[in-house]
Amino acid sequence: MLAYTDDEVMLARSADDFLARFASTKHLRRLRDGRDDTGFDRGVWHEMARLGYAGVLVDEAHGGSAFGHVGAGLLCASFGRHLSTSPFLSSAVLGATALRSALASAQRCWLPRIAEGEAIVALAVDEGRRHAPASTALSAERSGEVHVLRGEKTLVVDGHVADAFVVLARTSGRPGDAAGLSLFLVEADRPGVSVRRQDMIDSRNAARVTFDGVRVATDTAIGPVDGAGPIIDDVLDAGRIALAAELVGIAREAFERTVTYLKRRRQFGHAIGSFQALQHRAAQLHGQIELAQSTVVKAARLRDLGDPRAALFASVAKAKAGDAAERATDEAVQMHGGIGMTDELDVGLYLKRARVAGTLLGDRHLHADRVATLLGF
Amino acid sequence: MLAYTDDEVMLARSADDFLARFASTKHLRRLRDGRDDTGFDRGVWHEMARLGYAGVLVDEAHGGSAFGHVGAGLLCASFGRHLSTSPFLSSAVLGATALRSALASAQRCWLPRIAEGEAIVALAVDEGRRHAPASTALSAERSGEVHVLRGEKTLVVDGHVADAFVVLARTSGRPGDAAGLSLFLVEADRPGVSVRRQDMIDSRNAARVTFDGVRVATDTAIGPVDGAGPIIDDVLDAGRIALAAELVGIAREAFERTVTYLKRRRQFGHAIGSFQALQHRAAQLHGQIELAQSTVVKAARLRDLGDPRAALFASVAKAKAGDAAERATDEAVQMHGGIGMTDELDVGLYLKRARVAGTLLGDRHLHADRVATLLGF
Amino acid sequence: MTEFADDPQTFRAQIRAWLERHCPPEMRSPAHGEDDICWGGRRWTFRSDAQRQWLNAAAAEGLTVPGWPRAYGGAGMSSAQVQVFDDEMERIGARSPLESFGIWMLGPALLKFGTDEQKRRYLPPIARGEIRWCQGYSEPDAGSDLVALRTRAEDRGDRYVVNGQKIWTSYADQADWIFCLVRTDATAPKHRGLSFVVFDMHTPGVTTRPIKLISGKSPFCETFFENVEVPKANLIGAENGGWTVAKYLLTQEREMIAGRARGLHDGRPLWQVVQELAGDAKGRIVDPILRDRVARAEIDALALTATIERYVEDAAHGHEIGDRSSILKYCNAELNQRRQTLILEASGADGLRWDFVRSDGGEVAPAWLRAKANSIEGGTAEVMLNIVAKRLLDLPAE
Amino acid sequence: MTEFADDPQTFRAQIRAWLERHCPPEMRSPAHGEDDICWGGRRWTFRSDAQRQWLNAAAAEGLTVPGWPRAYGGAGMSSAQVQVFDDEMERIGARSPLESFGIWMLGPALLKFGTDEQKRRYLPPIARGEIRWCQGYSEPDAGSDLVALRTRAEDRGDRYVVNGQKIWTSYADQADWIFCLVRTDATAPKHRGLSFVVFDMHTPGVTTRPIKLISGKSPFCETFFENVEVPKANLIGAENGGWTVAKYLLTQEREMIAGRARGLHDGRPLWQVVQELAGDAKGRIVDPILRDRVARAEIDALALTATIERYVEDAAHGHEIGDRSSILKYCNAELNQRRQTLILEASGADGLRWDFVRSDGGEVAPAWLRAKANSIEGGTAEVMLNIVAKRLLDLPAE
Repeated sequence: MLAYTDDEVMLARSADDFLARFASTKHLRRLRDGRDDTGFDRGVWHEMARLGYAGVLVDEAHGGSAFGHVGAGLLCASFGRHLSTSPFLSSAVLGATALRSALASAQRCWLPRIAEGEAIVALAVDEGRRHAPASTALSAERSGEVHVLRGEKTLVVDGHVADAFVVLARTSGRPGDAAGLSLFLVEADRPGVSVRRQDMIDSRNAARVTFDGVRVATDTAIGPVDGAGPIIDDVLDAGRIALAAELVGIAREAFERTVTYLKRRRQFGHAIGSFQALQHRAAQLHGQIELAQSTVVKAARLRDLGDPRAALFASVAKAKAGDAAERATDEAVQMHGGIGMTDELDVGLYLKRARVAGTLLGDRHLHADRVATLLGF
Repeated sequence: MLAYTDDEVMLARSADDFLARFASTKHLRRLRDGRDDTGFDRGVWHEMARLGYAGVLVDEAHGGSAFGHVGAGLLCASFGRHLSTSPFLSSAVLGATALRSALASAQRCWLPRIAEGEAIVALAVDEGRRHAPASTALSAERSGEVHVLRGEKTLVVDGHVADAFVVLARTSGRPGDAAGLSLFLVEADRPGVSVRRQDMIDSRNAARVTFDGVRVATDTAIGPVDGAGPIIDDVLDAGRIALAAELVGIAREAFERTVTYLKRRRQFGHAIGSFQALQHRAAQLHGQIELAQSTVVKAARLRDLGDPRAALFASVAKAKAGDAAERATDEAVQMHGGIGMTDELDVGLYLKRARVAGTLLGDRHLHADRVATLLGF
Repeated sequence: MTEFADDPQTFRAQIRAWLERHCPPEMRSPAHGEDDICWGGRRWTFRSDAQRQWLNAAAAEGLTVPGWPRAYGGAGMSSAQVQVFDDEMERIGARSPLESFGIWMLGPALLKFGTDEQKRRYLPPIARGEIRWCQGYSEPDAGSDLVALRTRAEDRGDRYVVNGQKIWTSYADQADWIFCLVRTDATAPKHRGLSFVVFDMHTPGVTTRPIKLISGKSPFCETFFENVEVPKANLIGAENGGWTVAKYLLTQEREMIAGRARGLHDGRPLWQVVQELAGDAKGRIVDPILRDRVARAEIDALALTATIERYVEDAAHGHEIGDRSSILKYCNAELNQRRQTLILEASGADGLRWDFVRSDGGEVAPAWLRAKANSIEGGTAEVMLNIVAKRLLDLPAE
Repeated sequence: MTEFADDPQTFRAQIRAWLERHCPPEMRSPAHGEDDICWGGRRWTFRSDAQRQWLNAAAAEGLTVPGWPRAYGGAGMSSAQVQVFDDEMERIGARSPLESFGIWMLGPALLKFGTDEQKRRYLPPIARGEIRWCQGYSEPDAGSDLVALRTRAEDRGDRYVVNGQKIWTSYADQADWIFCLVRTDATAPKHRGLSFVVFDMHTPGVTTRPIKLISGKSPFCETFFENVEVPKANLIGAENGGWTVAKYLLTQEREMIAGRARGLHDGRPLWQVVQELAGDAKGRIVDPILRDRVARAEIDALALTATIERYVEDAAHGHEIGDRSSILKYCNAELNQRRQTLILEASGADGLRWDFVRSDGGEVAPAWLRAKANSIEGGTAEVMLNIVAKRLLDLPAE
């Protein structure tokens, strides 16, 4: 169940080739240093859509490629290795997963456009410093046939280029209550929506989005109003598995570059990779990355199979992959020595992205807590 | 302030010589394998008393040597190195410190006998699995001129050979309240006191002591009835510093034996101490032991000077020394390899004592929590 | 013997039905201590009727060694079928009917390196639990470094005469036969002069002495050989080719220790054990720091289990586990040490008493102490890391 | 200049009074960033009048370098007196009036190895903040391994001609003079052909290029020498004896980095910073896991501080810190990295933005990234551990 099918292996290979050519660290640097407004290359994203990436979680009836979560995970691992930027996480994973619970008309309207890379639908969930969906304060008050949204979201990935937002809102109860939450689909050009891009250390897209009395029709609700809890968990877990897969890709690439450096760099008359203390640290790290990778495949497979343990493994994978990526990138800097501290080398780019991806949708501490809760202790 | 005086250095040296001859691991094994009822050698303890060890915290007016906490710490470090057994912790540290807050008549009665090694006064504080003085449930109800004690204490060090107990009892409030606690001095032969020795992994003395309606005169209270909190903290901190000092002694001895072994043992054609991975682990451990030692000296000095930061440093020292001893003894087993797992080698004795001393009067987790509380966060 | 179906679903149903009928109810709970394990052998005394019935029923079907060929006492199952069998055993919590070094180690080595005669002679008695084996590898000055072995076997025509000492021979005092590495060419460099031989522990000149560990009594012994005569027919593989057999066997051992984690712990999830010791009425572990550490250990346990699953699947697809077993061995040892330490800490002062046992009968202090050896026995943690660094990562020697 | 009393209590009172009068109120708060530090030098622009007054007042009394002899611009204090001075500075939260590589590193080396003329020429301008120095040690292929240095100085009679490249020369683009290690004998083995020279950065042939770090702009530069002419009078110590000077200086640097922790962080206790970011109304850090990790970091910080105190006292009693500075350097780097990571985590998503600053003005993400270098610069963590293993524990080389 954890081994890859031939189709999956092919998908991963072709993604690796494509990203190496069109969405590598070189391209990330170009976007960063040019202070690019979009934050990714739209042409490349369209090409990725043509290859089926954007529709990976969209069923074929809506024009998707339906590669599933294992496929999405393989793509994310490649994104991690190349530090590719695209609206994959926001739109192809989070947006698409959320929309699958929307009204049929909304699905017909948005899913094909997501799959074609024509529309970007971003998830607006966090409000404070910590990922804590139950703490949602952004309110959606019913007023006749509409709901009125008031509040602010932060760290909305691709928020400043989104065509629409899936917004987590409170329709009853108080911040802190797990119940009383709803999801609404809000087009970015609705009056009252304002967006400000945030300057993140990973040079990726994120935005602060303010909803100042935004009126949306009640039928834009995704799932039951006041009872969107299970859908929210499901959407977030899809994103967590994708991020975990990306983190393993980051960890593996940072680690492999480090091992290569250890073999090449000489000091005190020897390749530094021959020093046993470094060898043991590298060996431990290798083991941790292997373990992390297994959790990601397992989580994705369970989810594709509709197995209820998928939620547990989403947290296991997010925690373990976050940990592995943090250690791998920290060690990459340390083992590269002074040169690893320079912006000229890519190591720092991996370090920064690992930290952001590790924090998004809950860091390893939050997910350790969730694992305890889900297991029941 | 942290350097030792000449007197202190001399005390440490003479203790080392004495203990190597009369209270070493060899003697511990003899007591253990012979299932000795007393658990230490009374003759040796009298000799230690003659050398001034038993009266280390007893003022000269009561026949003590008044070496203070730095002196006590030096002795404890030696006890740790040699794994010497004696009622030092229970009687000379905990019992004596508690009695210094008793009525003058009680001090006159007990302190000289403690200092001479004639009487053993043990502290009865814990009731459950965790060290948690505030959870005390053992009750002392007032009835005219007496208090009636009902309840059970566990892990009473030297409980089965004690002539008297300093018992932590609840005189008001409920288990969990920090207030409402009192200390009573209870002679071991009072009706209703029963003692059962516990079989500890460190082969040292500990007992379960039951108080079944034990009547004690109200003037046996140490410190104010219902308000003994500050005295309790003070007594416990004296014990914590002593244990921390012992733990550093354990860590250092286990570490030095390991380093010696690393230099001697050959594998794959080299002394294993030449393998860099082991060198780095040894170097890190050495640093941690150095750090732990500094906290112990600092805590003892501050206490001798009456500095209010002594409480903070008692917890810092207990946490840090417990951690260092745990790591040092774990590594001692691992680095000795298979032979380190055999009972024949002393390494296992250090491992076990480190765990017990690390747990007594609060483990490193409890003391990390206390550090946070004392610093105010 | 039952004819098992090729079709996976029918096969699973067959196994399920067979287990339902033959596995005694008493054998459907995890083994807690030595007394619950059936090791077999000439001198074996069954702990219960159920234990005897269970062994006999399993042996009759070849299910003590389901993957071995039927000709040698096995059930001839494919690795996928063995997986199903293991799953079904686990589902009903069945104990293994027979544990033995013969099954884990000598068997695979014989299947690979033995002559047909050797296989026919040694394998079926292993499968039936009739002969109990021990292994003689380590020596006092050759632990991780087997190249330093000094036990020598002198050539006397049709037999060898063996002199020397082994250490860490588990259950040597209860075993019937031993397989061991001896030096047959004292002049050959390093591992080139080693041979792999087997012989009866009753042979004159063999003596054993149990080793006491820091955790108490142990199955380990020192084993002494004084002019022990061993027929040359008892040589497995080529003379002076013992290193090849031994290396293969060490990998088997690591896979066994790492992969199936047999014997390392009692199989209950850590969190349940800690919950009983330190949980509140609702089952929440009260101390948040302890709860967090248990959660992290569970994450790593789930990650390790998934990794084993992945590697085993890989192997079924033709990509052998090989040196990757060192990762599993290393992580498994570390994880069980964390497990036992957390259980010890959750037990607080109680855990520091020799006589304290958990509500489910599990020992605390002895298990914690015993676990310290996990990162030493069967290849130290350091050796595992060396293997990963050198063979998997291809890092250079100095 | 003030005549300081020998009697400790009078001395402390004098210092206290002097500080009260001369340390401007604006200089009595910790430095938060580069802009708050006074480095001095020909091209220095004071950030404020207070900064200028404070430097001038201190320099006039020799208090920028209180332990140096008065003849060379210091105050001639004993180490016990310097300790009192430091304590009193800390008590009022006073910033150092002048930071410089001249004070920390070149000065001690000159005091030990310089001729009297060299001391008179170079030390007073350092003490007065008139000449700013940088150091040229590392080269692209010689980081931890200084023996591999390749910058060469050819003998041309009364002068050397220097060619080569240095890296990690802090503030090379703003410094007036450089002290550096060059190879004066290309045929001598390893470190035997190295010499320690000083020269003006305005000498023709010297160019610098700033290095951008993962944390953003940095004080580090690459420095290139092309036929740079250096008079032989600028040689410190013996020709080909540079290694002795450099080794002494490296120890100084480690003690400085480790012992006084200057510049590593802003001096506020970690717990206060985290409390502001993640504490409730009563000041309790809400997340118990974060609170526990902060507590452990504080324990280690207190332990390290106590160890520095102990070693410094030892040194006052004649037992030099020596190689023990490697322990301090190692632990200090590790501790600051933990500190910055905990602050980053306490900042949550905010900490991942370049533009987020703490309420006290401290940076979060850049400080976290910058701290990654703590275990590399001034001797890597690995080199520190090697020193401890080999020199303090006397473990054998392979």
